[in-house]
Amino acid sequence: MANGNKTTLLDRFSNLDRRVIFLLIALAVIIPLIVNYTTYIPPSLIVQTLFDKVEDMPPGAKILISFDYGPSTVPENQPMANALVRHALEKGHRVYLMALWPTGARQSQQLIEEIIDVEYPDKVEGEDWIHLGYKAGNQGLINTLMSDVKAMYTTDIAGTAIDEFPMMDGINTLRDFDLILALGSGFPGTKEWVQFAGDPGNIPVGGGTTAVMAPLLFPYYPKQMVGLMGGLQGAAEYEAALIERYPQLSERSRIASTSMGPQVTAHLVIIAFIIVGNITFIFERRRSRKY
Amino acid sequence: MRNRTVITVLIAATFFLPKALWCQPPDSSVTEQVFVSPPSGLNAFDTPSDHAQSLSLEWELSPDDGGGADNVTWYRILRSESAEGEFTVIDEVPAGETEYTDRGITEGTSYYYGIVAVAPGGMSEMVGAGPAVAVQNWFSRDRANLMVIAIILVFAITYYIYLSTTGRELYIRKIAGLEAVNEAVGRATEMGRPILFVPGIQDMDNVQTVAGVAILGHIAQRTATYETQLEVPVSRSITMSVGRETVKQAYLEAGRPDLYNDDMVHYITDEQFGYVAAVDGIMVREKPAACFYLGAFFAESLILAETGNSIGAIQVAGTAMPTQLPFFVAACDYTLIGEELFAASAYLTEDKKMKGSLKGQDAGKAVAMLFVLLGVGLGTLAVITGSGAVQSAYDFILSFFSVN
Amino acid sequence: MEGQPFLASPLASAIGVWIGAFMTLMIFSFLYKDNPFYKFAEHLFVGISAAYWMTVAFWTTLIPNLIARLWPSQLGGVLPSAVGNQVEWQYLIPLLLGLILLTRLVNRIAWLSRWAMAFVIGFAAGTNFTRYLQSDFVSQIHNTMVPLYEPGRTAGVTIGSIFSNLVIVGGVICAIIYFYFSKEHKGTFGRAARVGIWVLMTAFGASFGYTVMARVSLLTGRMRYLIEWASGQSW
Amino acid sequence: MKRTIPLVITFVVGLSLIIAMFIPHSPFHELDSQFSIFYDVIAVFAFILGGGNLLKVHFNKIQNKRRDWKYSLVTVSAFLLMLVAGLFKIGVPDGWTGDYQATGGLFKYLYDATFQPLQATMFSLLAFFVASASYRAFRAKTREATILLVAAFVILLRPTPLGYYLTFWLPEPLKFLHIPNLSTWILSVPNMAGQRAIMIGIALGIVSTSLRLILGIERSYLGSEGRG
Repeated sequence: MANGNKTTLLDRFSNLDRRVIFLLIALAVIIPLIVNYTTYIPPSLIVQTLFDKVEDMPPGAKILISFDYGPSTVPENQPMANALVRHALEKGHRVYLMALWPTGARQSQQLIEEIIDVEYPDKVEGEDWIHLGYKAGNQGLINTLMSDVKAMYTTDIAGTAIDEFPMMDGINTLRDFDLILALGSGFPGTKEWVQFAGDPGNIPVGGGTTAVMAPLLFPYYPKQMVGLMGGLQGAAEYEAALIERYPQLSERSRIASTSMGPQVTAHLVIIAFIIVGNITFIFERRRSRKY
Repeated sequence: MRNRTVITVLIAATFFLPKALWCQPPDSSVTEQVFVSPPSGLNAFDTPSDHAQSLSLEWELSPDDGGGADNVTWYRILRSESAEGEFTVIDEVPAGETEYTDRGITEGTSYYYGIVAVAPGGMSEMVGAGPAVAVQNWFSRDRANLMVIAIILVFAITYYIYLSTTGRELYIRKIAGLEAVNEAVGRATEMGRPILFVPGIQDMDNVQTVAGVAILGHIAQRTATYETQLEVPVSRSITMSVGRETVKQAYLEAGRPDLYNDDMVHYITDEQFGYVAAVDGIMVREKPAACFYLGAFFAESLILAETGNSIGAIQVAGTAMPTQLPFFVAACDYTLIGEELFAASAYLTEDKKMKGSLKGQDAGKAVAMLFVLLGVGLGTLAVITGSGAVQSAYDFILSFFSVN
Repeated sequence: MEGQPFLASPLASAIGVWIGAFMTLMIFSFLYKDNPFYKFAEHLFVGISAAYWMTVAFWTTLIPNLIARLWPSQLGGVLPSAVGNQVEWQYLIPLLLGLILLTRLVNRIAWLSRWAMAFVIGFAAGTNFTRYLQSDFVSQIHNTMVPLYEPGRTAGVTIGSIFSNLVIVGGVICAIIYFYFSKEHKGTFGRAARVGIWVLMTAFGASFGYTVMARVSLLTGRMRYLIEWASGQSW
Repeated sequence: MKRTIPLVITFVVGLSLIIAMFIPHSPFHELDSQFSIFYDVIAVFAFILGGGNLLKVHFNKIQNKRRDWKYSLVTVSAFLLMLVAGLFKIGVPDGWTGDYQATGGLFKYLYDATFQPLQATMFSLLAFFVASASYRAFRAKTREATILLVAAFVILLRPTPLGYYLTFWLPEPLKFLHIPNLSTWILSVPNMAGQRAIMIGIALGIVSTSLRLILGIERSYLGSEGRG
């Protein structure tokens, strides 16, 4: 009797109607979207060390953030930039925004308008943050900045002479920055910052790249990079670390986390099905051996 | 095949141009004298191996770049169409560079160039060169290595094709997916259900489609012999034309031209997902006993294979799209992986020359493995021993396989 | 020309959202089973998309790349920028080949269409030969020729990086051996080929798993569209 | 005659494209791009063939009242509507000289309302199919299947909290087995090796097939000599 019941259950699983799978996948995506579920993704070591690096520097540290990407990778790169800038400003660091890509300057401008102006109106341009803008030259630009920042950036993006900004005092070469954060999606990007600034100048370099690029950069960690966010997931992990330390940000800083919600549930459903499939398979094999 | 040499004239004379021409940094005081030595030995010449698209510049670093006063920040490059004419700034390159390629030129025009070293607060005198003229070259020297590799491969393949015609029997291993082709046709015949063949969603300008259609010819011979229904929906009309020729020929060779009709191979739409929507519809309504997916596939691969699976068809897939192979391997009964797709028509036709070309491909693989091992060995040895000779051997072999 | 055209008005766009939402639901209904709604959407999609690509080809290829090169002066009403162009007579060749392709419609001379096909096949062979030789054969060999041991360049545990390099080189060699056709896979050679299959299977499993994220993103996008429609946000 | 001329055309076109790669001088330099345009033009004529075939198949269905013939009416009318909207630039604000895809035109409207959602939805079906394929295919039936399963499983765990909590407790010397680290390693080492070998093999297959086509050894696409 008991045996009979077990067999029917096994049969049900080995001939599982795939529409059951479809239904569960649909629910796994729809429900998180409707309830606006954000998941807590524990930061991986490589993201946590990046967070710790920003967190452990004394307030007032000079952080250069380079925007080396364009519109097509905004869904991945922009959440990283948002999280990093929020973190730096919360902590009281000074933020210098620049770009190796012409399209990158537009993204940093967007960040200023959407994040800094709205959430940190008391932060002063020129004292707490500055937008240096884009300059041509790719890795050659990095090279030049290694010897003279003000030779290349004679003004900020709006054309104001660079010496009028108090936060530029004492910035002569890239070595004067405490940390370089490079957000990239290709060439030139994070890798060039490691090769042309981090390695020769012994300057801490961290940042984030798209998921596609990330595997190429992992080998640089931990010797040549202080940490790295890979793709949307990396951004979500950084947001998680950020919210844990600064709970007041939990309402605002969760772009990456909300996009990750359906991802996590859908992945878990698929994983569950793989496990069920294998258990079914093991029982099936046992049964076929019996007879 | 020698390059037409370009007359390159070095002008030793230095041009003294008004400083205003070089847009002074706004706040630097003009009175302050900064001494920077100019770079030397500027050479302007036609870029070799190109289609008159650019001119090249070379120079030696200013003594103050990396030495001396060490105050050079960048070099400013200027150009003019006459020796005395007005030089305009075309670009700036960071200190330490000794080369520049000017792509903003017109074929046949003579250009004169100048270069100055720039330091904070001042700049050097200008050094000039020219005239240089861009011409079309007859041989791409930077692709000479590719040519050698191409010749090796072409030679290997044609050599084995030749060898196969001399009567030597060549061994070809079994390819699991291909053994299944005949089995699948047989099963469809038994069940009295049709066979579906999808030659990918690309046009005949993709060699994968050509390979897929060649296999279609073989399958069509079988369906003609067994009188099994064959359905070939396509998403490109040239593929449709070629597919029809191929299937018609197969039915003719099988002695059943009466069974052939043009509508076996029919066009649906060029749109990837529109095509998939329609093929999915065909699958669930006509329930083919066997589905073949042989050609170039993109994201639609898994949609097709999962629908085919749901109707219980035997599925044989083959593609050289590395991104889609995982899905076919997971969802189909047999998958021809990459190169196996191209081997298939040789294998199926039992044609000696075709088999010879497979043997030639294997020779190519041997070359690939040999050079990988050689490169890795030399590279490792160079690091361990630190020997200059080994290092240069390693560099040579690397440059032989570089494609820039 | 007074006001904006109807098809650009908010009402038209709201209607568009509703049509789009119904289309989305009709396609999703296929997951349950084949049904008249799916059949309708499928047949509509085929008709619309075939005409779409035909129109795109007409306006982006036929007019600018053929007519504008052979009879530029005739195009004043459609493509004024082409009017002054030089006539490029070599474009009679594709015109001829294109017309030849249409001989398929006439049974008696249908064989002529093979000339056009032969051109296409020759084009395929020539371009594919060089492209694959360059970017797949030569550069992949180049990328694999790395020293097993690189002090200073690779980070982390050195033994780990040597091991990884060995796996890459060994994996590439074994997987190439798997593709060997003219030698029986037995003995040492066969064992290497077997390792080669394992490497390929690892690659397939990993790519499969890695792609899931992108596919779920697509579904998330569709579901967002439906939720915004159902809640009235998008119209 | 019926096969010789095509074989000669294929030979000449294929060979000259290969040679052109090494000659940056005119006329070889432009050969690749010129032939590409030639090919595109031929493909436009092919559309006439394709569209004609589509109409023929569906008209046949309608005429003979075959199964689902009513749906063929949908295809035919959608096809004609879209074609007329596009070729005659119906509703395009700037008339004949305007962009055929301009906002306000019927073509663009139909694209946005039908084509775009249909396409995106078909594409998104993949999310369901990756799930059903995983359930069926990732079973430890053979050694090969087990490897496939394990690699996919590790990578699938990566973006979930599960991937972290399963292995975060591992001691330092075993940290490389931590799921985020292990998945990165699988992607960048064995995965890369496999992909490279596949690419090298494919390249050889294509080089060899191209050569067979150019030399006329592979000629099934040409159909018959027709003996008359």
